[in-house]
Amino acid sequence: MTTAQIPEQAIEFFYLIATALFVLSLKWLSAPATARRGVWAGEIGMVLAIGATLLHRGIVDYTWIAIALVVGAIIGIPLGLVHMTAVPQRTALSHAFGALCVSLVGTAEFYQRTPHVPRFMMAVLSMEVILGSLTFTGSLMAAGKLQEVLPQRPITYKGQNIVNISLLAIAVAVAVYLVMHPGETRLFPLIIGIPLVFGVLMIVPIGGADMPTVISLLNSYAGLSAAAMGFVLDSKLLIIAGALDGSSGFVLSVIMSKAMNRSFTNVLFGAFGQVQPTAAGAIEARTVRTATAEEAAAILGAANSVVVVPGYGMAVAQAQHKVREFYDALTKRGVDVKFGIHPVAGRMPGHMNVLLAEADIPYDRLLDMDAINPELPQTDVALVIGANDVTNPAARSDKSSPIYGMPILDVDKARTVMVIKRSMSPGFAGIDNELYYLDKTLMLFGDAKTFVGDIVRQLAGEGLGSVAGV
Amino acid sequence: MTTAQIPEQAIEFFYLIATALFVLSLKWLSAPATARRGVWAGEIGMVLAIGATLLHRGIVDYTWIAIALVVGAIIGIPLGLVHMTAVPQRTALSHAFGALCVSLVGTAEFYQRTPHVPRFMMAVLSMEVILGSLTFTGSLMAAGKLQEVLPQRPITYKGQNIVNISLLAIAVAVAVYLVMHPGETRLFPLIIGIPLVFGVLMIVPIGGADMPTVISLLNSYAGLSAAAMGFVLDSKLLIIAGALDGSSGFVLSVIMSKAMNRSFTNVLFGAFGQVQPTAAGAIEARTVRTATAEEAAAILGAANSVVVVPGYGMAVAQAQHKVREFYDALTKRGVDVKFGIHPVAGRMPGHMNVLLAEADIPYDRLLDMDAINPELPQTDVALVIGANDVTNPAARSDKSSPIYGMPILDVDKARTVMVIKRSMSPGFAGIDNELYYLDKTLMLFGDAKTFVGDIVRQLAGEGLGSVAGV
Amino acid sequence: MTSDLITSLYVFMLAAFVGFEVIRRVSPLLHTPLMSLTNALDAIAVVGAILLVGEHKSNLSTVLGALAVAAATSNVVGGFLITDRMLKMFKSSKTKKP
Amino acid sequence: MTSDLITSLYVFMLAAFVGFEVIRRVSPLLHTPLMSLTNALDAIAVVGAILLVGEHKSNLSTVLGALAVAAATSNVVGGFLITDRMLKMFKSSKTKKP
Ligand SMILES: NC(=O)c1ccc[n+]([C@@H]2O[C@H](COP(=O)([O-])OP(=O)(O)OC[C@H]3O[C@@H](n4cnc5c(N)ncnc54)[C@H](OP(=O)(O)O)[C@@H]3O)[C@@H](O)[C@H]2O)c1
Ligand SMILES: NC(=O)c1ccc[n+]([C@@H]2O[C@H](COP(=O)([O-])OP(=O)(O)OC[C@H]3O[C@@H](n4cnc5c(N)ncnc54)[C@H](OP(=O)(O)O)[C@@H]3O)[C@@H](O)[C@H]2O)c1
Repeated sequence: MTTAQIPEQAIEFFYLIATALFVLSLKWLSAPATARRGVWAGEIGMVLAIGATLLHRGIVDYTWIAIALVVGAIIGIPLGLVHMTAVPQRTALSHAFGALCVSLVGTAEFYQRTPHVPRFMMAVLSMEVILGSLTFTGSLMAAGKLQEVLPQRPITYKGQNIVNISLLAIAVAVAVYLVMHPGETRLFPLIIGIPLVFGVLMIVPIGGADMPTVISLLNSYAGLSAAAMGFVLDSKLLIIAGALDGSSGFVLSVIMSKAMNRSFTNVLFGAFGQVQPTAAGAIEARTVRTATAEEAAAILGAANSVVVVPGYGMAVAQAQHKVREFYDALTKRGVDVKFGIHPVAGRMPGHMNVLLAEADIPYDRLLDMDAINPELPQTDVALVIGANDVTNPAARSDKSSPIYGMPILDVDKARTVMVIKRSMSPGFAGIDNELYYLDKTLMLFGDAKTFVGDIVRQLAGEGLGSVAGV
Repeated sequence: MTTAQIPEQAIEFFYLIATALFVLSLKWLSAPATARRGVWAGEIGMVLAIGATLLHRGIVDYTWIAIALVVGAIIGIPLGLVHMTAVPQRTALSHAFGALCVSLVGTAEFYQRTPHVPRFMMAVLSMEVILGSLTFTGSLMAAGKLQEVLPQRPITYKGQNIVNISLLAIAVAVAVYLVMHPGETRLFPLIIGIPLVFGVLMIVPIGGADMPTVISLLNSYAGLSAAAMGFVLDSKLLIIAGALDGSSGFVLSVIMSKAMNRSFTNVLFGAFGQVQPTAAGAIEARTVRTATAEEAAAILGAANSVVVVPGYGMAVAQAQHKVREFYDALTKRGVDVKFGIHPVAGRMPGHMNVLLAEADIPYDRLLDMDAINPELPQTDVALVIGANDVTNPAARSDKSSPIYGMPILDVDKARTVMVIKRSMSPGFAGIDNELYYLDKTLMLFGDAKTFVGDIVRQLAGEGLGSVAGV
Repeated sequence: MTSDLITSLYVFMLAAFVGFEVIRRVSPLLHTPLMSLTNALDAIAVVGAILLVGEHKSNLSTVLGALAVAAATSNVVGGFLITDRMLKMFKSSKTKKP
Repeated sequence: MTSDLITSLYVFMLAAFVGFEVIRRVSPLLHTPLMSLTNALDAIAVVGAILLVGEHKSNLSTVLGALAVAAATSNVVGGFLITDRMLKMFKSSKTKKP
């Protein structure tokens, strides 16, 4: 019953079970039907692992552990209860915390072991601390930009990449030196400090719209640093959890960069968000057809099928609850409403789905790009809400366009296209959108939340008349 | 350059690379486009692993190694060059060889280490030897039945299962005793001998048509015994290869048993092939429509779409090359010919695909059950060649049927059905097939190879006239 | 040590492969919950931090460890909490009463 | 030994999981080549047998080992050979000249 009776093997065995549960957890998360079971498996695994650790016979004092656990829980609970719109910054913040933990442990391990640190161990330890530190500040910056306490605009200057890469190179050089001479304790702060600075500088030139990729990448770094910590502590559990997290972040960044048609090296070296907005003014003389909420509501109410394409603008305007009312109003009239979700829509991977799910829209109405594109040619109305680049036909046809080759939602194939945005100003890629000048396109100028609200009111108002008309 | 210079770590490192290649090998095998790359990865991994092993500094004499390698290669080459129809028995034979290797190594290890064998080690070693031995004789029996040097009929007697299970239980009991007293060398032969006998008895009651499941299961056992050997030798490479093989065999047996709607326990305990053929004589008075090769050829030549459903009978009759001529003749006339392959068709998992691929039929014409079933209602002619149970509509509708619930190919939904078989006698499940009595069904009585040949000749003969008619 | 290292590499390689295979197949619908979940699982680093605090080998290690425990714990608690909240929101139109 | 064992269990668990995930997705078209390939890979047991013969610790172990090497080698050679032969047969109607 007492701590001393628990043999080392039993603890190891609990860790093994926890690992199995973690793997199952991810596997179950892959489909909505089993996803919650996945969370439970993860929770049980976590409790087992922490419980087993607390039984470890090396532990001489529980006071500080208890205090730290309680403080952590007190911080964690509000972080688990944020609004869905705040999930991106919350995720960035949790990357920062994870990386902080890894860096701190790595630092403590170094000072405990120096000067007798075998080479490989020192190499892994340096990697742990470097990755952990840069992920810490990088994630804080990302969270700041997403929360809009920091400017969202990319801040660039000449030679920026050279400065950044040099900084990282210095940190790596110091690490190599430490591997050779692990007794040089006074150098160790450098492989914490430099990466901390690098983390900040890395995010400075990246615009707000690029944060989803950055978050995925930081996720991957956080995982790798945890895996490195696992190598240092010889903990298989930690290696596996870190590898799972690392590959998860990596896969997500690859998916994101494919969906934006950016090369993956471009993403890896943080050199993005550099696209210069071209002056679109010259073309603005061309005419577009516009419509009021009333006109739009009339067309939508008479349609058989409507595909809604939400984008970054819908998320910014927090229009998801109005969109839900819109969905209800049309569904009640017998209109078939579906949502076409582009992989990079929103402020983090999959964010648009979470926002719409929060607004109680059933997930089987949320179709990804590959599923919705074949349906668009048979669709009466495609309603674009605050999306721009991901609907730009130039990506398919115009080889000179910066977004050429990026997979898009083929809304231009629908019978009628409606676009809700505030102005003719371009989207993230800074280029004009041919879609807006098509004969079949109606521009609905206004804030996403307000305009959708107006349409809903119109649909409710003329509801009786129209039903009689059907 | 000399052996002594190669450090232990380098060898371990080669093993690590070999393991990675093995994993990639399986991954690449999963799609036809990358499958050959998978084989190459496996080959490179194998060469690396064997090469690294030969550099091991513990090796004092290479003579016997060289002789054994050469002998093995001499046996292996003809086994790699057998006809496609002989692949099932070749596979069974190679399971036997794999298991033999594992048992022999396990035996040698035991006699080297006794009496100082830690408990866990002894447990794993016993498992290795027991599984290896029973897989050895079991696989030889399976190969014999498939090669038809042994009777294909199940041989059953009362209490058979009890005898078999008791035998296995005795072997396990001896193993448990050995775990407690690893010095009792005179008991060791028992955990070789009893499983050898058990392997034979396990296969005796199983009919020829059930061999695919048995092969998959033996595959799984062979993999598990190799993994156990990996535990004994503390070789991660072997543990991983064994685990991959073990899970592969397991997955295949699950797929097979699902496709036959057998419970997996039924398969696991070897209690199958017990279905009593019911006397189908009473119903035989019902009339069926029959047709000659000439009549069949006329209908087939005039069809737009034909789905061929090959079964066990086509494999037995070795009709695949005739079927290929048939495919060519119809394709030349502009008929769309596809093949609907049931998962349990043939003599081992996937065997039908290999046979048809050997006959040069493009693999994109070979559709599995889920892909072909939605097409069958729009198909002009479904031509069943030597298949029976897998087309029996009773599986869908008749709750009292022993095959109720087994997923089938819905050939009865095609406009016309033709069935090539030699008689009205039932298939493996021993039950009558309602399909044969439908108005749209034509029975083509004869050997598969001969009858398909006749149809091809008819198609060639009347070819000119018909083309003119089109 | 070296054999430990090689074994750790085996484990890392297999786990990374599992990660790739599993994550590649996660429906895009669930990318956001996926990220919060892997985040929570990653916070298993708390285990290392707990030992650091508990073994109390130096004041530095105890202080750093305690901070690390608090940081990781907040991820564990917050991560599971929000993942579960998000997943609760995903309703299919079949299961949902209108 | 015990820590070895636990590590081995980690490796086995992960590898079995990889096996399940990968094999479940192999096209039924390729089930037969799959079985010959896993068979060939499984013959990596030859590595253990080679050491047994080469270390020559007793006559028994050398004889048993040599038999084991021969048996496994035949699987390696035969298994890769037939898998490759089978896969060569699989032609798509696009790549094939009629
Ligand atoms: N999300 C990601 O994962 C990610 C990551 C990196 C890069 N990107 C890039 O971001 C772009 C995403 O495409 P997207 O089509 O979703 O967005 P977008 O091209 O950036 O367009 C968003 C549009 O929303 C409109 N908008 C902004 N606030 C609005 C409001 N309150 N009400 C109504 N409309 C509003 C803007 O037009 P007005 O100003 O006229 O209103 C803008 O044209 C792509 O170029 C992609 O490569 C995305
Ligand atoms: N393959 C597997 O993986 C596997 C494993 C275990 C069990 N099974 C069982 O085996 C059955 C497989 O179904 P199946 O439809 O492929 O086969 P089946 O139901 O056994 O029928 C085969 C048919 O082929 C005919 N046939 C035999 N030799 C022939 C020849 N030379 N020429 C023409 N026809 C010939 C037989 O009829 P005649 O005698 O009238 O010619 C027989 O009805 C299922 O019940 C399944 O559960 C299969």
